Amino acid sequence: MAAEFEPRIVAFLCKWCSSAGADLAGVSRMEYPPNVIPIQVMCSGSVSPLYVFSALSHGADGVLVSGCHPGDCHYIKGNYYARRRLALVKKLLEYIGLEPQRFQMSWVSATEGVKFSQLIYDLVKELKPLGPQTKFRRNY
Amino acid sequence: MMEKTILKSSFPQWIKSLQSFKVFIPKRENFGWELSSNNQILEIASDYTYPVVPPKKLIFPQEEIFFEFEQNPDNGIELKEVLPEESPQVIFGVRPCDGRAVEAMDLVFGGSFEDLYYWRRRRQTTLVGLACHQPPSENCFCLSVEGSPYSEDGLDILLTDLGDRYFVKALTEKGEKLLSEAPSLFKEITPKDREEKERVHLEAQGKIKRHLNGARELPEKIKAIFDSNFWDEESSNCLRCGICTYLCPTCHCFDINDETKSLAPLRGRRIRTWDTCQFPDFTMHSSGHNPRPDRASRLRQRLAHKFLYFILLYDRFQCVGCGRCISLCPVGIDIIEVLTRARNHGK
Amino acid sequence: MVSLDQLKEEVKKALSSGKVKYFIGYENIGSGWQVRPAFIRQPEDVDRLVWTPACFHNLVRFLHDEKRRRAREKNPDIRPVGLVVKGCDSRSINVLLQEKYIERNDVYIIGVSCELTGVINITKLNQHLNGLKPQKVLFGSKGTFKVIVDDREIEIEAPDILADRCLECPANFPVIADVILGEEIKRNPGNRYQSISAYEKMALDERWSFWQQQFSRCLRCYACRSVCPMCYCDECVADSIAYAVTAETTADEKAQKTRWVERNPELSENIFYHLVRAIHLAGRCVDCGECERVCPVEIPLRLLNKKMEKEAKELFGYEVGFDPAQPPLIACFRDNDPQDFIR
Amino acid sequence: MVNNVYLPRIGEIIEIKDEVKGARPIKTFRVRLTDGPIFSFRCGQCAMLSVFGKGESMISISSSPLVTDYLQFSILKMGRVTSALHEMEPGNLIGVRGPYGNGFPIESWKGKNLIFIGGGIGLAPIWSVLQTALLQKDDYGELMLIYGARTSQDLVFRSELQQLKNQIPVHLSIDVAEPGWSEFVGFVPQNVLDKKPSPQNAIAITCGPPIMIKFVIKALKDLGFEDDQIYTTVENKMKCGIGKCGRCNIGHHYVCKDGPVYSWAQLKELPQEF
Repeated sequence: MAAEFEPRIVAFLCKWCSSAGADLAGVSRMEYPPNVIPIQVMCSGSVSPLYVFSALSHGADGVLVSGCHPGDCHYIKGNYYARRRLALVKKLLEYIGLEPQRFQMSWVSATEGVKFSQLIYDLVKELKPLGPQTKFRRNY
Repeated sequence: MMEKTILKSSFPQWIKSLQSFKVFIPKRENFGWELSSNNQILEIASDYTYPVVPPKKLIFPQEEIFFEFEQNPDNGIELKEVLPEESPQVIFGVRPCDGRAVEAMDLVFGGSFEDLYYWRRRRQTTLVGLACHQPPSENCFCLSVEGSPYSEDGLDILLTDLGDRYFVKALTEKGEKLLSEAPSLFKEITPKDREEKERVHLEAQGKIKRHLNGARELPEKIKAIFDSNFWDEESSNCLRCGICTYLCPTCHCFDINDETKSLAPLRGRRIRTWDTCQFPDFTMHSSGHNPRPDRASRLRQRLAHKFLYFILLYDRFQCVGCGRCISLCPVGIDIIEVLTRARNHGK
Repeated sequence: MVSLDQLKEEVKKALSSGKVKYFIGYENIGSGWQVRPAFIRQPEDVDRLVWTPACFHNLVRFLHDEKRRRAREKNPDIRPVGLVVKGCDSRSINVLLQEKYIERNDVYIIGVSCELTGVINITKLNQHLNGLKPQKVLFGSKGTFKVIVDDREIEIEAPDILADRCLECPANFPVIADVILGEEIKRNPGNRYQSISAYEKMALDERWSFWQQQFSRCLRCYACRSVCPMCYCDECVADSIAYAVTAETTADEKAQKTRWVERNPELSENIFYHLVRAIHLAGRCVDCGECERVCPVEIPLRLLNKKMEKEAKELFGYEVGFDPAQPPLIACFRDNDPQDFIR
Repeated sequence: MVNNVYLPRIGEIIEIKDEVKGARPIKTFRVRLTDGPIFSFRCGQCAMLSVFGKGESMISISSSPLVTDYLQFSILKMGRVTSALHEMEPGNLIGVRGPYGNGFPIESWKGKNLIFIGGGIGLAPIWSVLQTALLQKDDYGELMLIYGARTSQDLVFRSELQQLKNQIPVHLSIDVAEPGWSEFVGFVPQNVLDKKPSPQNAIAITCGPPIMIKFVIKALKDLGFEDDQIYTTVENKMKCGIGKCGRCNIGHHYVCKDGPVYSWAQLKELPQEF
């Protein structure tokens, strides 16, 4: 029997909140699936749509962008810009025919280790039935 | 050389007999005609004009993988040559201009450095031409560049539509081989067939509306006005897009790039893709210096390549008069008009 | 009705007074009815100008060339460039002003009202004429087009052959101009997002298969980018070397430049290019429809841009190109921007 | 079996020497081919070097064809490929295809005086001719080198130049005065006018930045050199190296195949697109 499909999720995590939240999940020994490839960014507002498209084109099965809750951004407004810009990216990707589950955004604070680990559980659970993402992936 | 006729009603059988070939036949798409190998189409539609993307793409594809490279465990580099598959193909509905274009391209990819990739495909390709009974486009001007609606240059077979049948002229061994796949379908020609064919050819010639007069004088003229501001004025509305060159049946310029699949261990491939003299980065040196820095010099390059340099190199035009660059230019740059004005410039 | 004589007069005035450096309008191609952008440099050349329903080109795009020329020249002539603009085109001037790409006095604008019509779609015209070849295509009276065929005049109701974008146009009258020709006639644009509604309703996989087919045709001739009044970046993800390379650019900077899109025209790279373009035009595209018109393999690019336009409006209440003072769409936010998609 | 012209041979870098450091570094590479002896070539010909994953770059061969153990390339770090080459170490593998281009017609220069005039990295292509002429000294008349760079630290082949001074007249220059510099200060064309090489039975070979070449040619003409006594090399962006990809042309000449070496008599007849 073939091994069960394990989705690979590229997660862009802001340094100040979500990355710290993921660390907290780690140091608190909370278990969550090892499907995430975390990439620390300074702010969710610094995540260019190019990053998202590039992750998908390099074969990510899902992409997550996670930042501080509104009002908590280390740079005051970065996550508000991210929210607006990535809302458009999400609409565009779905319009082209990408499954909505494949691009996600979340707010995870530095104290929300539990939320982070639960989020990853949920994402993996939602992505598994979809199988590998081949639509945007490079053939080569 | 072999001359036959085939009834249009027998045509599908001929296509079906070509089991050992990949067969391309014009298919109508929303954007125009395309050479398609979907095996559903068994005849050439009566209102077929010409394909938007010329047949060059089947011999000189927009993407060609040269080789793959891979770092092996002892840090050596393995190169794996990727050659086009050995699969014979037949292209139906090649207009005489596009056939002449393939012939012009042969000159470029031959010579002292033979291009293996091009010739692999070329040798496996049989070009079945279809004489134009009327110009496929209102901008056709093949007569002005030493072509004609029934030119045989570069083709393996030339078909002429005689209403209920085609006059079939096999021009090469490859062409004759194609007839031999279904010999029973082809009939001996009668004097009437020949007469009718001649009539169709002559009539077609008379229907061509556009002409570029004195094309052979252009090389000298282009040389004479090379440094004049003529080109600035002519290129003022050029958008620097790639339409005129990508869709030109003779334009052959390309780029070579490496694509990496993995950095450690290194794995990737080297590919060739179409490129165009109309893009600013085409000639830009790594230093940022650009010998053709503006639209004027790029328009001049395109026309000088076709009407000066190619003549110096091969004594023929690198333009076959298909008119695609005119019909498709988003801002109406018209090679006939520009060259006509060039000819009269300073007079 | 827009008076061509008046247009010529205005252009002549602007040129002879030396107010503008040169003027860009429309002229006929050869002796036919189709038109192309015309660069008018001398007052006596104004007779080349035409104004017809085939004037679909958005001339604002040529301001990029002018800006680059100025950057190149040592002592550039900085007088404004004159342009003929339609309602949609005028909105793209507003976007360039909003982004401070140009200043208001870089351009002298003669606006023309589309009144009850707009520009035609050539495919629709040809279908309508069913094989007949037009000799002239003109504006008729009150929302019709007049087509001369075989020396005979045919009156066609505008909606029958109007370009799709004109059917969904929210600005048939210039929103910024120095001189305006023609009347301001209110017109109900109907459903502004009509063209995309069918695609929005499709099932996900149906949509994918549609777009897959469209994008796999792309030849990457970049005509869509080249013709776009908003595609003025000196550096584009799609280029091998950016124009931005100068003698001062270091080797390391060049070597480290990320190559986001490979040059091969495979589906993945074509999608990447078009997605980047669509997202970069979100909140900037004025739906002049030029990208779709010039595409040699007819990829329906408007459908992408229109979708972004609709989302900008519905999610953020954002309208493009009506106010040169408003901040760009993604350079601003509201506290209550929707976030129900965020977990 | 037709040779696949696009498939490079694998070369191993056997030696790397820092010529110039700083913001515009130059390194000299010696390369052997892993699958056999190096190809034979003519002075002034080029080779297409690959860094796999980065791409290819056309580089002139600076060693003499009489040296058959290795190919030598002196490379200015300029873009993607040359930057990658500068990162390499001895033992690393690169791709090599060639030789390409026409080369200098040195057979027809036998018995003549050769004046070499170089600027910056432009010494590399003429170094091959110079080395060959030195090895076959009896075949040629007087040799002379006039060479300059922005600063003393930008001169390439510095230790070789010192040795060369024992064999032939070497006139160095730098653009701006520096403490301890005892030779000419000024641009290369000025140095040419200063040293006044005689056009009598002479060939001048010049290579360097386009602006330098332009003024060197003017200086040589002032000194009485005829157009066909002046040789130079041209460079343009190249991809295929074999006259097909269409970008390096000046007029109907493809620099990669029909160049890079031109006499001024030939070059002045071509469009000045380089």
